[in-house]
Amino acid sequence: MTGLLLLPAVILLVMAVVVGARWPRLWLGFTLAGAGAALGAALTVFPSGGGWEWQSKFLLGGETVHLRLDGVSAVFMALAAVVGGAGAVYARGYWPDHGHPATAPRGRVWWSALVLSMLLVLTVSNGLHFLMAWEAFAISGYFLLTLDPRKPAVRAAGWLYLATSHAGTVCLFAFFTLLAARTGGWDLGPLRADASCAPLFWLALAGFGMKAGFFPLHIWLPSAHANAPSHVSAIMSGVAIKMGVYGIVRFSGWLPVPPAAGWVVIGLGALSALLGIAFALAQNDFKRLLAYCSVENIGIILIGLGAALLGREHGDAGWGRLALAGALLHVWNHGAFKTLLFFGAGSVLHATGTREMSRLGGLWRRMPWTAGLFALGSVAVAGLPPLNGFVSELLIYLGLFDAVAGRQASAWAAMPAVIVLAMSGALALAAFAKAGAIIFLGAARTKPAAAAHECDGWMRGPMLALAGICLVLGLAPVLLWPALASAAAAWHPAWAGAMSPEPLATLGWVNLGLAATLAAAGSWLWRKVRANNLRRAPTWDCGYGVPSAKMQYTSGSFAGLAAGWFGWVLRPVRTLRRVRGHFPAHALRLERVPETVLERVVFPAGGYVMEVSTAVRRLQHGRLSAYILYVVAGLAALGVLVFMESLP
Amino acid sequence: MINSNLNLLIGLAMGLNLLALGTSRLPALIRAMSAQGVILGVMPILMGHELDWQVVLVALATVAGKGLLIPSLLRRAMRTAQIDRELDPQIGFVASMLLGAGGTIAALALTHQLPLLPEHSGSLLVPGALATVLTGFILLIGRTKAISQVCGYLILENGIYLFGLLLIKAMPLLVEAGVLLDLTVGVFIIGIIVDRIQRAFDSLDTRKLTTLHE
Amino acid sequence: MKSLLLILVPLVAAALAALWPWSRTRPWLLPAVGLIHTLLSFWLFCDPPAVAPGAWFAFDPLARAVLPVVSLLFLVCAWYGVSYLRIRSERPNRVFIAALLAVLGLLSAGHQARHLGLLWIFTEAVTLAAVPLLHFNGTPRAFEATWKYLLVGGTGIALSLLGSLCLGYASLHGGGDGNLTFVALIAQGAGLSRPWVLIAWVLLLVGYGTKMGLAPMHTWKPEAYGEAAGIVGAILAGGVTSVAFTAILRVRAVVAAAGEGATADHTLLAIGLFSMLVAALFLLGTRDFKRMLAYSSVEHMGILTLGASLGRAGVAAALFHVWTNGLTKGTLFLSAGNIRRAAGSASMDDVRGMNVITPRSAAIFVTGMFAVTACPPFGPFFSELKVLRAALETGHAAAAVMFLGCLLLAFFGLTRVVFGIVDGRPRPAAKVGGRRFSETAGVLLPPLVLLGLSLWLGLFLPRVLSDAWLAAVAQLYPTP
Amino acid sequence: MKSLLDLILRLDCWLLLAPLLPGIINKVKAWVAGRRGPPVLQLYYDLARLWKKSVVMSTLASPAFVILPAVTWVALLGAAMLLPLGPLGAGLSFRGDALLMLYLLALGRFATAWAAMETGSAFEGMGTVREVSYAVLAEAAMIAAVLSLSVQSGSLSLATMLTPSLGASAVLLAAGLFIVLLAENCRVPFDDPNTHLELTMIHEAMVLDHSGPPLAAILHGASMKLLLFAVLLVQAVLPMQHLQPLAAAGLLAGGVLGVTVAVGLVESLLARFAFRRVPLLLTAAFLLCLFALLVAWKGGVP
Repeated sequence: MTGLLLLPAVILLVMAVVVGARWPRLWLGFTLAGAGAALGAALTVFPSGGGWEWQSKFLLGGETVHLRLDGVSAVFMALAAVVGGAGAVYARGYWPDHGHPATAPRGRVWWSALVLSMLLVLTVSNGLHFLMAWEAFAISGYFLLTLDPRKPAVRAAGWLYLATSHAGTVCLFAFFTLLAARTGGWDLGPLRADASCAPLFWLALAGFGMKAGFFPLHIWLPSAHANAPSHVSAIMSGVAIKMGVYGIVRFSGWLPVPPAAGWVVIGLGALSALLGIAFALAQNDFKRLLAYCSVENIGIILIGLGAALLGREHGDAGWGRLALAGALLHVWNHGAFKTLLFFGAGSVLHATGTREMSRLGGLWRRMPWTAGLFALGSVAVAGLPPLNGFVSELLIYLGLFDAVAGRQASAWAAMPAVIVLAMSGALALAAFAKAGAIIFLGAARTKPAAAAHECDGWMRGPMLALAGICLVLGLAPVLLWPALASAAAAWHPAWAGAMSPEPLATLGWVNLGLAATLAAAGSWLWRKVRANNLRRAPTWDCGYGVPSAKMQYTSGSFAGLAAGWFGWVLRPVRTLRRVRGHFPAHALRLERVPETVLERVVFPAGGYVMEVSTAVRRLQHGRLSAYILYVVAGLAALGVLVFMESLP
Repeated sequence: MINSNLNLLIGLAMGLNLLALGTSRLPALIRAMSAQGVILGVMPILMGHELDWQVVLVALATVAGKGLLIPSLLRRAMRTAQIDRELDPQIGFVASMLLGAGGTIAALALTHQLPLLPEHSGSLLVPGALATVLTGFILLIGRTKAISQVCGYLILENGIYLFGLLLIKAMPLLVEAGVLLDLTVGVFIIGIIVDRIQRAFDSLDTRKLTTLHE
Repeated sequence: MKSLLLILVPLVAAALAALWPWSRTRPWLLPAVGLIHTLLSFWLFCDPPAVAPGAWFAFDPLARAVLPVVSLLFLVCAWYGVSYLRIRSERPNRVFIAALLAVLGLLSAGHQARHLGLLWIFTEAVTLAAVPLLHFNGTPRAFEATWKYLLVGGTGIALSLLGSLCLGYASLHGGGDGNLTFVALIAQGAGLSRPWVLIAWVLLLVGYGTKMGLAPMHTWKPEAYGEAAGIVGAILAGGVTSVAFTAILRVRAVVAAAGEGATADHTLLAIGLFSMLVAALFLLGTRDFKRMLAYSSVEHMGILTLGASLGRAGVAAALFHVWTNGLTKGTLFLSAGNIRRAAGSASMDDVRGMNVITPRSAAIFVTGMFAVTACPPFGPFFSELKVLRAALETGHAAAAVMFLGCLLLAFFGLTRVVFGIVDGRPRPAAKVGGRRFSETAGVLLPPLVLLGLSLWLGLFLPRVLSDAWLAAVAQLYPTP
Repeated sequence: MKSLLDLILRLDCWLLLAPLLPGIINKVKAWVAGRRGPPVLQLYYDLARLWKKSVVMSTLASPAFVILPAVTWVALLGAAMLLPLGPLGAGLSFRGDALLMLYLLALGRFATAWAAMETGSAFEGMGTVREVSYAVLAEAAMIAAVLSLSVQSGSLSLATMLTPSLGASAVLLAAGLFIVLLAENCRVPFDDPNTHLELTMIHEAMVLDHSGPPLAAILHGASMKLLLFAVLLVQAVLPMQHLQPLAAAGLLAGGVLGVTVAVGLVESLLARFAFRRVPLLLTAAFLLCLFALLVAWKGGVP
């Protein structure tokens, strides 16, 4: 059954790649159908829990094709299918042919290629084929990202993405080759017994982590997600980085891991969660804010995964399973609400043409749908009940608290993680209160903001669908239980067997009740207010005569207080011109938050390498006699080497 | 007896090396080179063993090639370029001579470490070859005029030929085919190139040939 | 007999080309000869002739493992050459074509030579025959490139002759009868005099390494490839270097037979990694996309040498890489030639937005770039992964790390240059520069075909090929 | 039937008793200052009056401006309903309800903040910033408190969590939670609810533009929040599970009263801190809760 759905999915997506450049409608149809088929295939895996496997005699690159789809990969495939479909529809409104005659066709082709390659990454079960699919995925991501390569910023971001992604791929080269050298073949599969493979986990963590973009490997992420077209940012943030998570989950499940793995992963997760959201809070570019928020959420996922590893380390503790379920559920939730938020950001960008929050404001009047949906996404991403963000965070919390209650060594990892999780939650609330408020509320700060327009149906439809998903996942999370259970079983067979969905079930009812009460109370108050008549008046500014849009809090001033506490890592660059004289003519306060890791660590290191390169290149100065001298030098060097060798 | 004659000639060739290193005048350089060629040419005949046609062929070809043909080519190139001095070389003349002398001593020292066949034990063939090769390299590296570099290359070839004399009895093909092909074609083409460079850059100073670089 | 035809046909055709009076039809000799040569070599590939042990010339397993790709590459380049020479109709093509055909014939001879002296002679001959190809353009820059190629290459050749003489003396010292076929030398084995063998090894490695373009003897490469036409670069990088590589492999077998295999492998490993490192550092900074290809070629020569130092598996992987690298480099050189011709310059500083001016060539160039930087599913990915696996399985962890690091740096450099010239707004200068270059099928299909071949080698490597490589390995490692 | 009655009783406690606390605090302050002060039931009158008033709404604000106070109110009520009331026990108890309570408080904060930003007023922006920023530290302190409670009780639902053992950890916890209470409810020394220097205000600044029923909801919600923290604090440190129901109820009521009076005393004896010192105080609260956690950990399994 699974195979019967997977095959058409692949075929349809291939056809979408073929027709994409020419026939947009046909492409949309194929892509949606393919995504639907993939989603169906993923769903068929969950109830059985067994997973699906298919081995053929057909050789590709000297290896037999071996496909497999189990609980773990199905979770990610379902996400990829949903976002892939939604983004395809959204792109039709956001990046239309008449707007971008040159790049829209290319965008369609690469989009389908990206979705297809992600499906392949999730299904192939052979090292060589995995690398093929992985690289295809990375490169199609690059071409999607640089759809508009005439902008220097886009080119720079694209190159950074490509370079870091290849650095990760090189780690994966080493990982898979070592694996092949250890096991004698490229075929992948559970090898939980073979302890000699444990050290390989570090390579996998580095290689996949580069894609997952946890701190400090996130260097490529902000600029890439900010400069890409918004539907691309959405799938990159919602799904692509999850592929890195998939790699870590997959191979930490299949291979034994070193004892320190759980500690390192949970530590990296905590670091990414806290610093990611701190950076997000300090951003002025709302797409960068969303990008950094992705770093935070990857951190949350890693906290869950690390707890799961610790739980497996300490004799299959049940809390490990809870944490794993929470992590996987958060993969789903983050995919849903982050895609929604990037779509919202996209329609704002589409309507106003700027990514600077401080140039926006009061957009809710012109674009109420976007404002409402963005607000809903913000509630979800801040992890507030009754939406889905809270559900997964609660599962992770439960796992961590049980780890603490277990009073084993792992408690010392769990307790800081809990505190970090809570703090990052509060920071996320601040960050998204800021984003929503500065973009959509108050008065318009510039003309383009005042002249904004609501997005069209092609863009609104997917946003509504994703908002619906967020709502459903929040109100009835128990629907996902079979998926999580089968994934946990696929990750660690000892965790198969029935485990009560009790937390999710109760939480679902509570959320439902909460939502109902909220709706009731809200409408009641609204009616009450209408009853005793409602009057409009200018904002009361404590007696100040002429309140103007300039007096509103900007994104910088909003973040100032909390970001100040993280100045040690944010290192904001301020340019300040103070107010002078009795009738000050002009005052200025610019604040830019640099990419700390990139600008303080990576660029200097790269600078050293480039200096070496320049020094070496000076040797190729074109003077023939020196070239012959090099030949003689080579001769002498090899002679010395051989002489040393031949010494007894 | 024979070995001593041979060694005398080899010593002469080594002396010519130092002369080539020391002179700043191109005609002198070319003369030294061609003289060395002639000496090398007659060597196989003096090597004692009965004269079969191959050895004679090698000898004649060498004398003709290294002694007459190439020098005349180079003189022609020199005339067309109207240069007859090597000015400000990369490695000064005295320094080159010292280097060459040092190299010669080093070659002699090195030869004692190497296992030689009894019939070659006493001869200067190996050290002479090494010293000549070294001289060739010094000229190639140290001089800037294309013509002097060609001479350097040819002296390098002489060194290799000198070494080849060790094998001329056992494996003549290697020696003669190698040397002949190398010399004739190589120098012929280098001649052409020198000519063309002369026309393209109206100079034979290879320091002008640095438009291609990083 | 057929194996001699492989040599004679091109040489005769070269003479014919030199005499052929009509320069308009002369180019057609290239694909014709290329086709015959390819057919011959694949015929020989499919039923290899029995090799007489003492033969000086033979289509032996090593030749069988490498020669077909050379003739294949030549065929496609010849096909490209027809349209290229039509574009360059202002230049006389008599010498060019004759030299090209002579190079092919001498290459086939060099690949089949089983005699130390002959091998050297033909390598030398190829070097000389390639000279007219280099100054085809007749510009001062071309002359300078040729001069450097000739003098550096000549030095290398001289050193390899000295090395051959030393090896001969080693055999003589060991009581050899002056028979310099590799078989005889290997048979002499431990009888060879060790010091002379080692001296010979160093000299030959440096000499043939100069021909291959291993650092630090690579200096002629960027100059020559940067000034030569794309087709010449493709044949030099894909064909001529492979002769030098097989020569090193054959000599290494002798040295190993003399009991110095470990030393030889260490030197190969050292110089291979050094070449990769130097090439990677150059690639990081170079601003000229044809010189970039030269450095990339240096890097891949390093990979070949590294593979050759890693025992049987490594040598098999290296032979695989000879194929994949040759074909992929061909793609790059030909498409780069198109771009160069359309843009009127090869420097990043004045070439931009080529995906607007020559969209198809740019697409092929980018794809080829990904292919050559070991991105799956193209051939180089598989061959380099095999090299890596050989390194890891023989316990050269540090070498593997350095290998991957150099690949990464090279990727940085290549992507920087390639996307620098492909993306962005096209410079108006490029448009007005000379008469507009039109992307005809004649200049697009050949690189595309080579790319397809590289892809095919990656995805559907036929069993018979890998067997051929294993047979060559068996020839190079006679004692199991 | 029983549960329904229980529910009604619980609702009455929260809804009706909450507005008493601000009155008591004001009374205490007046008493310390030697004034008569407003009647204890003042807030009830205000609420009733506000409920009947018409609403003035900023021209910049969206309809959400009047709906969000209801959201806040519901969130706070929900959080309150999760909290066990001495003998009554918890209304709805499940693993992790403590976290739900924290996140419901956060939801209320988000709604208030959003509503405040609706008006585009600089003052309300300022209040919002301070609220959401200080919440980060308060949240850390709260979670540390919850952690220590769960460590010493080995459970994660409020009903069984709030079984404190008298001792060092209880004292530390009490101090920490009291500071958090002051911060979260915007009392002196963090904030001064009844000054009219807007620059000194957090919560008051956020609700400047509200009027009529929404303002009523906000004020009532605020009083509920105060009561909630008081109840949590009392139950977190006073062991009452093995008392008679009536005694427990009395103890609880007394405790809450004590906390309220303490707040009043603090307000009348302390001056408001400079804002830059607020984070220090909150960090101190966090550290207190953290020490409580470590003490509880040392305490071993109960």
